[in-house]
Amino acid sequence: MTTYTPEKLTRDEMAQQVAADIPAGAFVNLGIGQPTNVSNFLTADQGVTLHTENGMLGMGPVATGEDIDPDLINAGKIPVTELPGASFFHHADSFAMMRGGHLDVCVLGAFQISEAGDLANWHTGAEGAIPAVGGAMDLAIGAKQTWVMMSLFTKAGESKLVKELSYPVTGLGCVSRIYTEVAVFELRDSKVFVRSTHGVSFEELEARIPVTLERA
Amino acid sequence: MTTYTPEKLTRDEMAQQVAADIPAGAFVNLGIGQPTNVSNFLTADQGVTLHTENGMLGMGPVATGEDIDPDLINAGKIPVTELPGASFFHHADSFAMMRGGHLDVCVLGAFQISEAGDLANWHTGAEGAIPAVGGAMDLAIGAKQTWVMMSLFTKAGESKLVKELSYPVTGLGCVSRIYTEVAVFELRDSKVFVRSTHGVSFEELEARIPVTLERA
Amino acid sequence: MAPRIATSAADAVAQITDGSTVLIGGFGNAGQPMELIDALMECGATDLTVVNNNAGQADAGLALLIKERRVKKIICSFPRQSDSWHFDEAYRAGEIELELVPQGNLAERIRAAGAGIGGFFTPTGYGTLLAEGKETRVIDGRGYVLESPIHADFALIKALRADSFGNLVYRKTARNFGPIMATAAAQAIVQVDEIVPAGGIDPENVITPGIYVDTVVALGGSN
Amino acid sequence: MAPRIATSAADAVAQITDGSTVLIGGFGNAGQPMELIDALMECGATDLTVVNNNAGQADAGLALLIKERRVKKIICSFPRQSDSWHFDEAYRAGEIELELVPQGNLAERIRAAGAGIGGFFTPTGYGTLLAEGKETRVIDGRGYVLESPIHADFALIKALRADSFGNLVYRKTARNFGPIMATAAAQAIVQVDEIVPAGGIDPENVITPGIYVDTVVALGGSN
Repeated sequence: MTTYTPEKLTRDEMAQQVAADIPAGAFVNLGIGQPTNVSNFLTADQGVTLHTENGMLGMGPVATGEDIDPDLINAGKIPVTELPGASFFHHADSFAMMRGGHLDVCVLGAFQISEAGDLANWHTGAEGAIPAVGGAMDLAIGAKQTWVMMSLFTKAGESKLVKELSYPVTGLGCVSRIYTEVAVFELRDSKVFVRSTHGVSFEELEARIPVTLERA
Repeated sequence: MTTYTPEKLTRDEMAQQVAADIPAGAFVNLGIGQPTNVSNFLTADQGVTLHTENGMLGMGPVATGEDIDPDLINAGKIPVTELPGASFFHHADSFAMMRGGHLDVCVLGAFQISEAGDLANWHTGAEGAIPAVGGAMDLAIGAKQTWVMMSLFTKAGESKLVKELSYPVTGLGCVSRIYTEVAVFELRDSKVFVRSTHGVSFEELEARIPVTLERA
Repeated sequence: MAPRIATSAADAVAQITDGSTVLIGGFGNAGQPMELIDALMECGATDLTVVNNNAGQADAGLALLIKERRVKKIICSFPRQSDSWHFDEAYRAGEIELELVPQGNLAERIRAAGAGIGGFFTPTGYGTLLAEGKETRVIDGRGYVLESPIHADFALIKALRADSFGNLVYRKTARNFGPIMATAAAQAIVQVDEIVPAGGIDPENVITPGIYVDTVVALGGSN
Repeated sequence: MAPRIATSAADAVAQITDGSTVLIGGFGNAGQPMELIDALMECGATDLTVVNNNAGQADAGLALLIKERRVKKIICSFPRQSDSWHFDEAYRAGEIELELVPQGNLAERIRAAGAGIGGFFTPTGYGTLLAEGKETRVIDGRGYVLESPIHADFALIKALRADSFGNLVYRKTARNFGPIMATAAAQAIVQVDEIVPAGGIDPENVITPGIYVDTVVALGGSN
């Protein structure tokens, strides 16, 4: 059933929804930007272990004050803390962990997503732009599930959920869930299911998005 | 110059010659069997570090009495000791170290060696024989230099140094030096140089070996 | 997820079913998960594909599994030993399939499975019988063979110590295949001497991160 | 061979010559061998190919090497940052060549060089711009790109501590690229806080075995 709430989701509410959906005991990588906020809504009961691709499992909250250690940072180069049961490893081992499908969930931002689950989030393809990829392509295809958090529309009002990508691809067919301020989508069997809408009706959404939507 | 001594080398003398030729500070893997004996003739001054492919650098002498520890063995499954500055690592890292060309010298036994330096030492190819390779192929092609210790002739009196292998190959073009009881050979530039003879003359050796020999 | 703490070796291996591919750690007796292998023997699973450096020794562990014809295929580097009589007999009778792999390729293929690598070019074995039928390529003047990953359903591993998150440390040369096998199996089952609380292993010294470990059983130890 | 103990960062990098390929460790500031990079700046070597995760930040270290046009080519995953103005300028002027590599492929290519692997099939980047011109293959239904090893003449690495045999331990996420870069360079040059006698690092906890380390310089440390 596609559920409905009258208000758009705030960024915190989006993060809260993602956090609630992460299975207990999961190993999770939260991408730079909005996805990082998800960690603030994970509960201790969930027993989620955070991975950072620069070589650590068991990452704790952002470090403050005297806990700041320049040798202990996350992929966004922000000082963080370590939790009991943490482990450190080198870059090849860290990306082997990702590429080998050992992480349960990875949460990323996106420029565009196609109905087939193709992800674009590394490069606008704009003339003169300097390309930079970092770990985006590894993250996109590495985890068992790749989820995206984004606003559904560009500033110009265009849907970021599209039939086919116009931006350069990061990974093919990798996205299975999309969290936006107006709707949550599940992508499976080459179809786009609308799990919930927020501040818009299913029909309004259908009218603004160039892909066929299914009720969940 | 090809040197000469009137007596054949004993096994210990062969091991002593190999040991003396190992450069100071080298990282060395000594194969199972005769090559293991080389370690008894390495001097502390040489500062040679021994590698064992089951995951250790800095291997010490064979363990005896109370020093025997079932978790500390060499590739021949013999209990050994560890020296200060040793390190342990897993099998993929250990063979990466070999395959990546980080060991200076590896010393092996052989069934046959061709004049091109092809090595046969893993399989007789005999009907009904159960094949087993272990680390032989990794060792053969891994080190910067692969040296062989063997008796030069089979029990039937045939030369093990041949034009072309009749036994199944272990590694192509990998052997650069051969220590035998009657001669020491250096293989380079597709030629076989006789560094020394022991109990036989260069001419007698030429008569018994089916490859062209060069004076060193 | 924190690993399941099994109550016994039998409990630890209870999920292994007929037809499974099982990686078994150890080099010689060092790192050999003998109690888990014995439990596998007792649990009755058959039609197994086993990956181990050897093919069983004397009248114990893997050799008994082979004796009882529970292993349809073995992938190993060194099956022939003075005391590998059960393998020898099964092999000569045509009752076990052997895939012989150079030891370093065996290790790298296991690592590749855990690391999501689809295949790799290795110089080991190039030009030999063990490369027959495999794709080869000369790269920068050197010959290489294309080798594929070895994925498995289960890994049976012996480590020294686990914490409650499944982080592992090993002991000396008993480490050998354990860390890579843990990464290549859908389910890694580990016997340890002891389990300590989270925080009981220095994060700098963890050899196998707990993410790779599914089941742990503490059996005490001789060390 | 025990590594050479250099007397200063300048002494440590003295052998680096024009045209060298240099791996530089670090992710952000963690593990960045800043003193060695500064010494490389001072030693005058030019026409360098540099491999690093980034392409220099602000007005220090690698950014200055790029500013002075001493780097002809950079292989990295993330050149564009808010403070990468020297790279941006050189790149827009066509005065530096960029080979952009996904971070995990960068790490695996460095590891492959150290491990004697001639090439490997990776799923990362398949179907993207960064796979253009590269061999691809579908294996068991999944797309892969063939990537090649990155060999280097030198690696500049920061570790926490070395023993006199060159065995290294790192500190927390400053480990990052150090261990794999040490394996992939003909000469690994390492700055550490301190050098301890052989036996001063537990063999179980060594992260980089001394076989990979050629030159060590102790510079004290802030920790």
